[in-house]
Amino acid sequence: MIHTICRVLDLNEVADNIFVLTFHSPEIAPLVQAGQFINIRVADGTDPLLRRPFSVYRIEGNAVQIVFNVVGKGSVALRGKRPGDVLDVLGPLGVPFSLNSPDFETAVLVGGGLGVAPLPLATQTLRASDKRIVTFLGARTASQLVAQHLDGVQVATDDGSKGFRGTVVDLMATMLPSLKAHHPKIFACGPTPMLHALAAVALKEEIPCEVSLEGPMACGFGICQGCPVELIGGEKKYGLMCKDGPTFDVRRIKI
Amino acid sequence: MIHTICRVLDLNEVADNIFVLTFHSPEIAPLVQAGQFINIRVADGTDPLLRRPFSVYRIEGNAVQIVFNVVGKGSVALRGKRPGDVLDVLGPLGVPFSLNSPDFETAVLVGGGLGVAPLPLATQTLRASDKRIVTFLGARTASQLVAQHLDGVQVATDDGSKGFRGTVVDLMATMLPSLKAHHPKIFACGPTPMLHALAAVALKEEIPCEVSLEGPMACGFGICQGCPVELIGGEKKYGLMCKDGPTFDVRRIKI
Amino acid sequence: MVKTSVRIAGVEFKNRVLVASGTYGYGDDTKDMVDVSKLGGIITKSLSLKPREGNPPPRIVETASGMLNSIGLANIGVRKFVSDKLPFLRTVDTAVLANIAASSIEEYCAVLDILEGEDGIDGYEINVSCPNVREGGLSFGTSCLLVEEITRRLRARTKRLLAIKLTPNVTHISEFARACEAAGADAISVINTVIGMAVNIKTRKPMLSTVTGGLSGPAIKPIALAKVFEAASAVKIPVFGIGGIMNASDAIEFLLAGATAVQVGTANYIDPAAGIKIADGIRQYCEERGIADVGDLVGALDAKMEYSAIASWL
Amino acid sequence: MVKTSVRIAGVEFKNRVLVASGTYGYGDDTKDMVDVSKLGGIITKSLSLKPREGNPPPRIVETASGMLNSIGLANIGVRKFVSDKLPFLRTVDTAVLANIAASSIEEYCAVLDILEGEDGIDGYEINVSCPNVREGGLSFGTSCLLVEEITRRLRARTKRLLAIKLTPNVTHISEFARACEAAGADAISVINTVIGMAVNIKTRKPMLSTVTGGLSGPAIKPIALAKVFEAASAVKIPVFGIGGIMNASDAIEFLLAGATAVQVGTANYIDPAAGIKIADGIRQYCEERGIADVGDLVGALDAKMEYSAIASWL
Ligand SMILES: Cc1cc2nc3c(=O)[nH]c(=O)nc-3n(C[C@H](O)[C@H](O)[C@H](O)COP(=O)(O)OP(=O)(O)OC[C@H]3O[C@@H](n4cnc5c(N)ncnc54)[C@H](O)[C@@H]3O)c2cc1C
Ligand SMILES: Cc1cc2nc3c(=O)[nH]c(=O)nc-3n(C[C@H](O)[C@H](O)[C@H](O)COP(=O)(O)OP(=O)(O)OC[C@H]3O[C@@H](n4cnc5c(N)ncnc54)[C@H](O)[C@@H]3O)c2cc1C
Ligand SMILES: Cc1cc2nc3c(=O)[nH]c(=O)nc-3n(C[C@H](O)[C@H](O)[C@H](O)COP(=O)(O)O)c2cc1C
Ligand SMILES: Cc1cc2nc3c(=O)[nH]c(=O)nc-3n(C[C@H](O)[C@H](O)[C@H](O)COP(=O)(O)O)c2cc1C
Ligand code: FES
Ligand code: FES
Repeated sequence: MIHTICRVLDLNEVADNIFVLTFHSPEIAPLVQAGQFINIRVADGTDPLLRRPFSVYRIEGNAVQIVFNVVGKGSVALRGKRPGDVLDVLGPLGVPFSLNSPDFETAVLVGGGLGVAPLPLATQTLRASDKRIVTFLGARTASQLVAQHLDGVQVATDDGSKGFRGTVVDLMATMLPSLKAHHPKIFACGPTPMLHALAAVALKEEIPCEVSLEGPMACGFGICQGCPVELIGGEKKYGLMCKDGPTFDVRRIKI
Repeated sequence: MIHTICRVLDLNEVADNIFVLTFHSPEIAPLVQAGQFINIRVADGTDPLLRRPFSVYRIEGNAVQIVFNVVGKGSVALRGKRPGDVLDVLGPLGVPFSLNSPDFETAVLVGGGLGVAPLPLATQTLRASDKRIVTFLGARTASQLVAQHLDGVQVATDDGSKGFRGTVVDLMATMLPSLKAHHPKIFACGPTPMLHALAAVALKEEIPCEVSLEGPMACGFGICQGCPVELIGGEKKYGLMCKDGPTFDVRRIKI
Repeated sequence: MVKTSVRIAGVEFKNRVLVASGTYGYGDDTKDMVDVSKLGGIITKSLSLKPREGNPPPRIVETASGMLNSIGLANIGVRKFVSDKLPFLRTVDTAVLANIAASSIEEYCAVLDILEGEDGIDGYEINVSCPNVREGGLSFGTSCLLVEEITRRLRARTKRLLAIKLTPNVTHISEFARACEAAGADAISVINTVIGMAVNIKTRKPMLSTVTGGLSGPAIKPIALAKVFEAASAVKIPVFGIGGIMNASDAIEFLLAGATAVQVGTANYIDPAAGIKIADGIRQYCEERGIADVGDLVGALDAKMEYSAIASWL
Repeated sequence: MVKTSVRIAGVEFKNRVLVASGTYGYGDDTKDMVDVSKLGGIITKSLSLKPREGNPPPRIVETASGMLNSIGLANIGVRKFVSDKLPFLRTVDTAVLANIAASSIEEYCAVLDILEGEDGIDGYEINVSCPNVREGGLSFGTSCLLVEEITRRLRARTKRLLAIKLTPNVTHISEFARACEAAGADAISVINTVIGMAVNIKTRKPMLSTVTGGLSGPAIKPIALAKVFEAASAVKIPVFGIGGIMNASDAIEFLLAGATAVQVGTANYIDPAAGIKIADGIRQYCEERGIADVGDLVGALDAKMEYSAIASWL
């Protein structure tokens, strides 16, 4: 974990109300692994008070990128950043996806809404390996899709404005039979209800699956105990989303 | 009093850490009289929470100007405004200088530091009358002087970097004898210690004198009782800076 | 069409958003700018028997998402209120509650008696956060017995709506709520300001002339919500929820926590029309969700547990 | 050279800024990033006799300039602390206070006894904001008698620094301060979190699984300052000032109000080095003003009046 003051390089809208922020950090860039996050102090002053965690979207040299949509005061403040502004960043934080574990040959990347955030970096990593990649993206509607920097993308939209009409989990389920032959492992991120449904499928089909969770955090590095995740089995009842996660094997947690 | 959402037209640094903000308000511009102030919501969100009062610096058509220096969170937020940004403004507020009262022929305008703020608008008004104007400005140092849009300016700086070395009150005092012949009345604004010294001189020399006060305000329009000014004589002990002032005849108040 | 009005002790409030005492003067300062008749009700600045000059400056200071005040209940006195302010309030088509402050039980009674003789007043809100001269200046509001006594004495003198405004600066506000209910109060107002302080590190002086003052604004909203939840769980009489309400979302939190209506204070300084906008926002929220009556939100918190004095491990 | 150190009950603190309990874990989470030996002291997360899993999610929510928490004192238990965490703390060259939480007086004693057997601990801070099983879960911290009893019982068992951490959720914190002093406490810590609540208006559910929780951060700074001023005016023993301290200016306000030292809590979440920066900022403030000893600031408030329980007209 490193605490640095970085410079904003760029901010642009990549989809409807969805922005990619790029900042320069030679300290953090080389350390980040797919699935990890950074904790940003979005504004000076005391409101918003706490940092906001964001998955790392992409790394290019010393440039780090996040993708976010504007929902509340923190993201509103981020949207106001301009090239040259300073950015107070803590990171990288959390446990990455186990992308180079030997237990799979085909990485099945699944992103619901902005759950796509960690997938491009995962793709960057996987490309350097001999694993195959298939990607399933879900969004409410076509205008909210962020589908760049991914491989083998198939799309589902709730309103059917693009690709499969329905949830990304339903879409993936239809393809599973054809995937099962190639030792798949699912790496997913998205809203809790989606991850819940996804986990059910993965467990039933006995496909290894890691999900990246989201929830309230105060510190992001393990000192406040504010981010419990209920564990299954083991003697501890709760793990910490920020320290033991945000990525978890679905067999280990209650979603 | 009008509550309007205006557009910022311009912001520029006119002296060291001192900025002039211009916004468009056809509602407020025609109503403002010299010595009145406006109450600006400098930022959304809850911190800073209260509006910040600012004397009106100048009016040009529908453009209203204030001048401010950056000291704390409110002025920091104001400095961040850009042309086109919206500005939430309440005003005009308070009692103006009595510039067209018959009790004087020569207006002696005295500004200490940013106390210069209301003087250019006062000058605009006085020019339209047959009154004479002399102006005394004080500043810590030359780089903090804001001397535009004024008539007959004489300068005092604490460090002597420009004009008279010393306080603006001392400077004015040296000129009083020559002024007394021309039925002077003093209109002053500045830090409380300066106004205190100035009032002493005015009372001793029996020259009519109005000062514009500064102090904490919550509402700015008389409903919180948060801005008492101790009155001399009369049955009421306190007046309200925002409603009975900010301009007061020095004979009526304890500074 | 969403039903926004509510009756409390026979008084009809056209909506559930009032302006809080001391944050809207006597209702007349903004008349050329705001249509105050659109408010659910107006609560006057606290009225004492004699006019009060109030505390010396500085009386206010901003804090993080809040403000401290030490006005000292500067007010024109009940008689001047009746002669100079009440005539205007009578012309305003909304509920008017006169807030009363005093330094003895007799003074509370005397002020109320004067107002009882006047029409145009729908009821009273009693500010018990006042020093009791007899007890060496200890606040009435921190003594359950005194609050109950004040309530009983005033109840006996009026049939109008009688609300007691409680201070949050006590260990268990529910005890005070029950005392008010037992003594016949029609409602309680929760909360008054929280005791706080700020220091100027350059001058080493307190930021307020009285050293400590009352904290208000968004900073105290979580505290006020907890107090409203505690009080509303303890009594059947309506609770006016107060504390840091800046927008409709804040107000709805109070309704869900058990407030029958809300009062807007500090927000008025930032926007004199805040109360009207908040009332409108609540109506919209209900419209969007097909809620027929704003009252359906009151106490509709979806929580597994009732409020309990059991302080969980903090 | 400004003197920054201070001795309290025989314990040398190299500066007057400690990290508050529950906001710095057991001191080891940030060791690869922050030189914790630069802190005036480290106070551990509250330790109970048995490990505690803590409350279900959600445990935290942000509020205006503050945050609510309901961690439920999740901690590894005193024995695991001794075996897994204390060895590291022994290697850190700064004062270490073990914070103790319990649900019975016996448990407080048992935890302390276990720690008494270990070196590397300079003293104890007792968290009395815990439910007392015997009293049906009512917080120890709201009963003056119980706080005095806990203090006396623990005082008899240790010669190490004994500080009692008081809750602000009481009417007169000065009474509790005096009770601690009378029972032999070496210091008091003021304040723990303020009870608060927040509601999600979309789901109608409380933002915390326990409905209410503890408010911390800049929002409570004015409240904490008033409580510190009240407590410090009532006793001679040192007061640790706590509540919303984000920078050196905030910390200096607490020293001027009467705190002998301060504790930094929520600020650590935003900047794990906050405490060190604040200690440095205090030193600079003194340097610029030619103040030889940071201690010269303690209680140096330039106020006409002492703290009085007399609530001025609010
Ligand atoms: C590990 C991790 C990774 C993350 N990665 C990303 C990412 O890559 N991209 C991304 O965009 N976000 C990400 N997030 C979420 C992000 O941290 C912020 O939570 C998000 O940006 C919203 O913050 P905000 O301040 O804008 O909104 P907030 O002001 O914090 O509000 C959050 C939401 O709650 C709502 N809300 C607030 N108060 C209330 C109330 N009283 N009642 C009802 N609703 C309320 C707001 O309207 C808003 O929709 C991640 C979170 C975690 C934990
Ligand atoms: C009628 C009237 C007219 C005015 N006209 C003008 C004008 O024309 N131009 C102008 O620039 N200003 C004017 N002001 C002042 C202006 O309203 C603001 O007060 C000023 O801009 C500072 O606000 P701020 O938010 O930037 O600083 P704040 O954050 O409010 O702080 C104000 C000052 O107090 C200091 N401070 C804050 N907290 C503490 C503490 N705990 N200890 C020690 N010091 C502290 C800050 O560092 C800062 O120097 C006027 C005020 C009034 C009442
Ligand atoms: C400047 C000021 C003056 C106040 N005066 C009174 C008063 O005279 N009587 C009273 O009962 N409450 C008074 N209050 C308390 C408010 O009515 C309200 O209870 C408190 O401010 C909390 O609400 P808020 O956070 O919305 O402001 C005052 C509050 C402020 C800020
Ligand atoms: C998430 C969190 C956990 C806390 N845990 C404890 C604890 O275990 N024991 C304790 O005595 N205080 C605990 N506290 C209270 C703090 O030590 C401190 O008293 C309080 O947060 C006020 O200070 P602050 O505003 O600087 O955070 C906790 C506070 C927070 C925010
Ligand atoms: S967010 Fe603090 S422990 Fe996880
Ligand atoms: S600032 Fe509110 S009355 Fe003057």
